Amino acid sequence: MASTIRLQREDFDAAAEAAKLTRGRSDIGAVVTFTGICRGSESGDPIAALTLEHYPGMAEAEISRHVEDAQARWPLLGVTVIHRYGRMMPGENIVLVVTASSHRQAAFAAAEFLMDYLKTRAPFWKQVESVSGKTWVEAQQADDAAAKRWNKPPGREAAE
Amino acid sequence: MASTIRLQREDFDAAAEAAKLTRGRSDIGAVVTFTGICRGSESGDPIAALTLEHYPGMAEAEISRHVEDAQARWPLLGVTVIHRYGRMMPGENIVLVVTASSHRQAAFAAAEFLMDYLKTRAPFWKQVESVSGKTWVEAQQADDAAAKRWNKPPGREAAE
Amino acid sequence: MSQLKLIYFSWVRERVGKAEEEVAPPKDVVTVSELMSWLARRGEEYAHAFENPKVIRAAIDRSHVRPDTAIAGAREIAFFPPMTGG
Amino acid sequence: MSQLKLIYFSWVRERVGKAEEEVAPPKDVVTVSELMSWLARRGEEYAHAFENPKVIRAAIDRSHVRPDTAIAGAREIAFFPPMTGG
Repeated sequence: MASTIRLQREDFDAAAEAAKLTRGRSDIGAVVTFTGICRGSESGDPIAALTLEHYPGMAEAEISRHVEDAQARWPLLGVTVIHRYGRMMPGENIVLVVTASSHRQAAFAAAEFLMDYLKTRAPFWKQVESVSGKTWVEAQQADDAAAKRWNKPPGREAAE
Repeated sequence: MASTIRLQREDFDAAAEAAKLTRGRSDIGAVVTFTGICRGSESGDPIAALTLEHYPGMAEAEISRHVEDAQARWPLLGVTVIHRYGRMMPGENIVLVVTASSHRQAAFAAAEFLMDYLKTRAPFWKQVESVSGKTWVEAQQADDAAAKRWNKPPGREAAE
Repeated sequence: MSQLKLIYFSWVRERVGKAEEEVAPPKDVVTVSELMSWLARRGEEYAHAFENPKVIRAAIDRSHVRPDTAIAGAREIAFFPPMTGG
Repeated sequence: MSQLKLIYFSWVRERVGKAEEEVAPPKDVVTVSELMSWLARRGEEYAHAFENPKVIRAAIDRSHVRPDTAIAGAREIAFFPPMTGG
């Protein structure tokens, strides 16, 4: 399976990445892209910028493990994960997940699975800058709950 | 909420449609795009082309109703649905759903909901051309099952 | 009953042999289901199209309806197989 | 025990005041949890960083580990708050 994992400071081109996965093949019937974008406010307070710190080496390894896990769970034909680090402004892209499969359920499920894990297991930390200074974003219980649903015996795959 | 529904013969540009939803705003944190593509085989048999017939007037109305339903269920900031009709070749785009929200769960759930309904309720019919002639694609029980899960009381929204 | 526009799609259209037509069913044809039975008696092509009415879906004035829905007041009724879009 | 590389991220790094360092904990420091207790006794900045060890996550050689994991054989141990990527 074609898989691409990149950590980078620069912005990415979601469309170009999705096109790379499908170019020249006719077995792919479904492509899901998720783009995470820096919002202009966090918990209601306006923010000026976001800085993403990461653990080089571990971040790539952790994402690779989850991409392999996704491949084992669903019949995927391609996966791309790009996560930016460094400082970014509201409206800028943060993260991209692209999944390709013959059928839509696998593509949707794998993209959600990868995002839930990126939120809770990939070694990245967000710091927001606002008028009141710099603050580390706290982990959300809702994200942990979202990630935990993948530990349960498969249920949604039954519809495939 | 910004919503766009289009039925057209021509191909679409998924990236341009996603960009239209997010341009100039900083409240969107998550964009999900689903692209359905014409595969080169159907149930294992190679196909030469796919023709999509639709019910003009009803197709737009039916998709609009489901977009409104999605808006009522999830806090969406933008939705685009484009469905092609006519004859298309393997590798060509068939359908696009783009959903934008502050948070990823709403964007993912709404995109899946809309695709499940497009598969089972929107008045489109696929005919495949292969060496053995033209055949109408039969509806899949799995698609009905996927659509039915949205009739149940909300469960996945709990994680938001 | 007044004139009613019928529209057919996919293999229902192919079997009936036309995409649409105007009909004037008798008054005792009250529901969608009864309309299908009445149509099936109009000739071989209709009998073939409506031979298994359970698999045929219907829409009245561009909204999905169930077979027991009354057709009174309808301007346009469409018949088609289960949808396969997306 | 031989030299061990420690790496800190996010507010753990800010509180400790450095991104990484080499340490040589005594032999009776067996688990990740014991290593945190030992570090907390190294000074005010460490005490502050590790004041609530339950919220601190650890990785040994770039894999997540639980607090009761043995540190024997580790080359690199990282400490950080719950992750907030994606």
